[in-house]
Amino acid sequence: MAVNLKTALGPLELDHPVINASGTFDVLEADTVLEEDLFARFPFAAYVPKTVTLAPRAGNAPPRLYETSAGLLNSIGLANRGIEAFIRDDLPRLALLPVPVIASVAGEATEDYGVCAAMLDGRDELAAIELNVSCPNVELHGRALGLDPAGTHRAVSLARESTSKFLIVKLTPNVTDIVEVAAAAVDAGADCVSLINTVHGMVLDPWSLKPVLGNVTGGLSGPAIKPVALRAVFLVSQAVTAPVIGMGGVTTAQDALEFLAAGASAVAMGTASFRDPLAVTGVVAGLAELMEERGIGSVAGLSGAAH
Amino acid sequence: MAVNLKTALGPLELDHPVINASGTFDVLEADTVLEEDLFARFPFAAYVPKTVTLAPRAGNAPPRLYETSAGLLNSIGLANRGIEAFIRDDLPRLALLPVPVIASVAGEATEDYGVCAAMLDGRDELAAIELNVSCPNVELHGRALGLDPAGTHRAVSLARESTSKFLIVKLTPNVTDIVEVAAAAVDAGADCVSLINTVHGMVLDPWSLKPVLGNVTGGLSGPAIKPVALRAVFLVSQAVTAPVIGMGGVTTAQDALEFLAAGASAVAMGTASFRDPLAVTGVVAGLAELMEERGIGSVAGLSGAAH
Amino acid sequence: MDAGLIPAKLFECQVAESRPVGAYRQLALVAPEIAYLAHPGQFLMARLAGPALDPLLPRPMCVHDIDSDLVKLLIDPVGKGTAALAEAEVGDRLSVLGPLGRGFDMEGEGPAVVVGGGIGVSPLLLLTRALLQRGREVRCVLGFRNRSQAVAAGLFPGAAIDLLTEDGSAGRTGLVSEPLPGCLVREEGNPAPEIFACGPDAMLKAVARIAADCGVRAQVSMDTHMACGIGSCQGCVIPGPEAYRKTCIEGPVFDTRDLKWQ
Amino acid sequence: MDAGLIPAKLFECQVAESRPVGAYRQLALVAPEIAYLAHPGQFLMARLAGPALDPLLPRPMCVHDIDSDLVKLLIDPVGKGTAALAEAEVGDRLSVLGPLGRGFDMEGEGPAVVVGGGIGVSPLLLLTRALLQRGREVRCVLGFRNRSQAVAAGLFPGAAIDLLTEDGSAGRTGLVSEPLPGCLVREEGNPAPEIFACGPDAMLKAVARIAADCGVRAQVSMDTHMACGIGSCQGCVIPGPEAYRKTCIEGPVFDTRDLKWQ
Ligand SMILES: Cc1cc2nc3c(=O)[nH]c(=O)nc-3n(C[C@H](O)[C@H](O)[C@H](O)COP(=O)(O)OP(=O)(O)OC[C@H]3O[C@@H](n4cnc5c(N)ncnc54)[C@H](O)[C@@H]3O)c2cc1C
Ligand SMILES: Cc1cc2nc3c(=O)[nH]c(=O)nc-3n(C[C@H](O)[C@H](O)[C@H](O)COP(=O)(O)OP(=O)(O)OC[C@H]3O[C@@H](n4cnc5c(N)ncnc54)[C@H](O)[C@@H]3O)c2cc1C
Ligand SMILES: Cc1cc2nc3c(=O)[nH]c(=O)nc-3n(C[C@H](O)[C@H](O)[C@H](O)COP(=O)(O)O)c2cc1C
Ligand SMILES: Cc1cc2nc3c(=O)[nH]c(=O)nc-3n(C[C@H](O)[C@H](O)[C@H](O)COP(=O)(O)O)c2cc1C
Ligand code: FES
Ligand code: FES
Repeated sequence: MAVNLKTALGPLELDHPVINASGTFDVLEADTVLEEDLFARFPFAAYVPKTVTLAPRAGNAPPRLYETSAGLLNSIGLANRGIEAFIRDDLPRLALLPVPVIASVAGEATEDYGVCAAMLDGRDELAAIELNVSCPNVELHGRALGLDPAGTHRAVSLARESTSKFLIVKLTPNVTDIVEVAAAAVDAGADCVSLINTVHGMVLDPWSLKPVLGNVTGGLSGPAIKPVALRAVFLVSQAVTAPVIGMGGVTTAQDALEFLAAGASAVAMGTASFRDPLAVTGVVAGLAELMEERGIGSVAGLSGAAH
Repeated sequence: MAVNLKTALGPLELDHPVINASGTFDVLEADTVLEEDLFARFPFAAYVPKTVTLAPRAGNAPPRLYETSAGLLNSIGLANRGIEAFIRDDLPRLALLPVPVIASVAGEATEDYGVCAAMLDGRDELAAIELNVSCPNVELHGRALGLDPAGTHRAVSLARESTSKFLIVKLTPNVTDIVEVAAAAVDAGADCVSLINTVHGMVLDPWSLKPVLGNVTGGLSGPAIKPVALRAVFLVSQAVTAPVIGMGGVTTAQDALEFLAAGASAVAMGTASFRDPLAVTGVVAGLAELMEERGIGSVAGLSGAAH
Repeated sequence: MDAGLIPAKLFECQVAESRPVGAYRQLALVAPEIAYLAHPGQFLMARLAGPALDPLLPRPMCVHDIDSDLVKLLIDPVGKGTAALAEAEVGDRLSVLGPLGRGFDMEGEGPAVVVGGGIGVSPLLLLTRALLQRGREVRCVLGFRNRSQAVAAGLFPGAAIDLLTEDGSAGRTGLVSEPLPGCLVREEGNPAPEIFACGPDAMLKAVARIAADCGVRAQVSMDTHMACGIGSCQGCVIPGPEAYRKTCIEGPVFDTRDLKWQ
Repeated sequence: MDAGLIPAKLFECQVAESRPVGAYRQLALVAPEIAYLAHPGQFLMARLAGPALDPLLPRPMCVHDIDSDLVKLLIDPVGKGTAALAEAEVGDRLSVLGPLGRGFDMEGEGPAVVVGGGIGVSPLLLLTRALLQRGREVRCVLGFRNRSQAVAAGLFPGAAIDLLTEDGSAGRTGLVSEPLPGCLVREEGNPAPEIFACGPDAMLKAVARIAADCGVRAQVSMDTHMACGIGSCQGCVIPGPEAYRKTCIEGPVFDTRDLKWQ
């Protein structure tokens, strides 16, 4: 049986269902450092750069990383050079990638979502815009908009009014009811939801017993959170009509298979790329094998099989 | 330096800071199965039986367990023989334990918290009552009361009116703001908060790709959730004046040390007892060594060291 | 049943031998106390000793065989826990809690029909030896997916063996449920035959039905996911006629009449 | 600096040797490409090959030494990642990404003062060899906590060595910052001495201050937690005079003037 790995997120056609998670693969750096010619053969089916904000952000004070049991805690703090530098310096280079590019934006103020979306709307280099609603919001004293349905609705509405691009909203799992937030995003005009962002956590230095991270708390990712992510994808994909991008701990082909079965139309790999920057290649090949073994001919035939 | 492991939760004096987490150690069964004489030498500093409800509950359909990366997903569903059988059959035997006994109760209806607390109030065998507010609530169509501050406040108020026993409220992490829920519990009269209960999650069968658990979703425990628990303990212990019992992934003496440093006055071990039913013994001994190495003479001197 | 009254203990024991048995792996552990105490059908909770947290929990493993001080396990590496155990090397240490659970009741008199499916043959080897030692007539009906699993049938000594595989690559083609009724014919004046079975759920369900149809007693060893093995977690339950039953302390061996079969 | 322009690759390589060096462990990996390409001060991201998820991520490890096809690591087992690497046995396979980062600039002319603290001596062995090969005068000032760590000083060949321990159990008692200023006196008509250092943060801070005070150049190799090693995660940053700098691709070796020292 020939397995067809092609999948679609609305108008975005992807050669296979595995993309990268924002903030975990910097193609411009990786192409310099790694031997592979990533612009000739890009292993992910779409490219999502690190989240950008209106103004540049230095990010949180180091240390920013700590490994936990089967997980990684980080507090990068959305370090980025700002949307103007992104448009000016990065976009022209990213346009050379052989896959769709999905910009990720976040707002420190609610209206930033509208402003950023407007700035990206005319850019042909971009196939879609992902809204990261987990940015500390200044009006909310650092609380993220994405932590409640109303805040999410506001941010998404502003972006929706400012762009006709395919609009993805990336959900945080740190809420009582992620389905409610997903519904608000779709209600406000999101074309697609991606989930999950990292789970709130903290680590102490084993010796000094003080918080390790400069920012005290951080976000947990990796295999440790896979069950949390899988549940969220399973519930959200049944509750909203928009396609879902599933992520959170995807490390093996079996993981990708399960996220698709849980209801995702595509999956993203984050932390696993730190284990091996080209792990995606093995995941895509392995996914085809697992689908073949199970007699599943297409991603559409797999997506939601667990429901 | 002699290390003093004694700690107190209000009027409850504990020989050391490690107790068991509800639902993870059944002393009546374990005493029959294991060679150890648990009634002569009980390794935990207090004993918390499995949560009981007003009416008996059969619990969820099997399968009820699945191991994840450094975690365990369960959906036992508060299987128990009901509070009457607990009072009649179990309490007289538990009274023979050489440590304080803390009953754990949950309500399927809000008023059950008051009714159960009243039933236990006069029982001298009990040193304290723990309210598990993560029980599926019938009035809320299966949603747990503990998922919002108001529901928690109602349940705790009813229990508080019905008992003068030391009242512990066990918090769920599946909320947007656990500090807010903790504050509501204390405001309603809780003497102590314990946290965290399990984190919502799901697993699929690797082959059939259907949910493994009979109940579809379940609760994640073990080392995977330790960073989530540590953050919650760190934040809650700084926000409320009531003492905190910390739990979630405590497996080693180092873990216990960290939860105490994060602000707990005692810690509970759950999943780790499944790895080894007497792991607690090593944790207590190891904790004394780690405190000695760091020149920390008492639990009071350690508690909150991370703040 | 006469097993399950022996107190369980936590041991660290060393792997003395490791050898492939077709698709399975047989480990021999130096564990004199368990070798001395364990009853056929009882199990251990076993994991690699040490602080590694993935796999996190021990896995239930039947006592497969006993050879003086050695306790043998037979392992089918189906997932990460069993794979980790199967990869243990000679000299490695296992953390083992046991013996646990209620084993097979061997007090009956009739001819024993021992039915195994796949890795379910694991506890049946020790059982068969014990039944033969008691002078009981034993007939084994052993089914496997394929030839590579069926190698395990070669472990069974001195008993009459019906070997079946699903793909026909060894023995007869088919499932154990097919020849089973034919083995249950009661001979005039003799006590009724009795079934002892372990294998996949679907097989045990068929065994329960056949036993009921033929009016013979059947004891089956049930496989469920377990966290604690000692009655603490309530994770291992299976439906009984009235209430759920804990496989770890009320089983793993049950009389089929004490369970509910949909 | 002349390093960091060589493309990095992912390799699986076998452990050819493992031996204790006092408190540390030295592993030799069969990795011809890295042996051929790596520059002193560059590093690898290394973990045990295979699917185990705890430890989850590779750990940054300096190229400690090169011996024809063998690349050597020197490991201080301070946590679970380094412990897992230190326990690798001959024949085990490591997954290794490298060579990574910018190494030491060895183009200077003056006498080299090589300053190491604890496991920070790891990259300094290859560096010392390379400096000697270039005909530069090398003096090593190596500090350790105790005698057992100080065994690593014995690895350094052919250079003058000042050995110090904090507890006085080997060499002189004290910290490397004490003798350092005395090594920086510029001889008439000769180029100024230059510092090459690797060690704990507090030591590097002292080195930066002393270098500034004495007006000599110092290159330091910085230790931060890393997730990716290739510039993707932004997790490894340290403060520069204006902005954060990524240790993995802008370092790990920095000129002390390019960093901010509080
Ligand atoms: C009392 C008792 C005694 C036991 N004795 C033995 C014994 O002696 N020997 C032995 O090997 N096992 C024995 N088992 C079973 C063994 O404990 C389980 O196989 C083990 O717990 C599974 O853990 P794991 O981590 O390997 O698999 P997990 O990773 O937990 O799960 C793997 C799961 O995936 C599914 N699966 C995996 N591969 C396949 C496949 N190819 N096709 C379909 N589904 C698949 C199965 O549902 C399996 O449970 C016993 C169980 C019990 C309860
Ligand atoms: C470029 C670079 C090159 C490196 N080269 C080497 C090398 O060649 N050899 C080498 O051994 N290491 C090297 N390191 C350091 C090594 O990568 C870290 O030690 C390692 O990542 C820690 O991971 P872990 O899992 O062992 O410890 P973790 O479990 O992640 O953390 C342990 C942490 O606990 C603290 N800690 C542990 N033990 C103690 C203690 N006794 N006292 C005080 N604090 C303690 C430390 O903060 C340590 O980071 C290098 C680092 C970098 C950035
Ligand atoms: C180091 C790091 C940086 C991240 N940066 C971003 C980011 O800039 N924007 C974003 O939307 N998500 C960011 N994430 C979250 C990931 O995109 C992803 O949602 C999360 O890590 C879960 O997936 P994983 O378990 O595969 O890593 C980051 C995660 C990590 C670990
Ligand atoms: C199998 C199982 C059963 C549990 N049953 C209960 C229960 O009855 N009542 C309760 O309050 N918590 C229950 N819990 C939650 C634990 O008490 C504890 O809060 C949680 O498991 C986190 O701790 P751990 O990571 O140490 O296991 C249960 C957890 C497990 C794994
Ligand atoms: S395995 Fe825990 S009760 Fe049976
Ligand atoms: S380690 Fe990831 S950017 Fe440096």
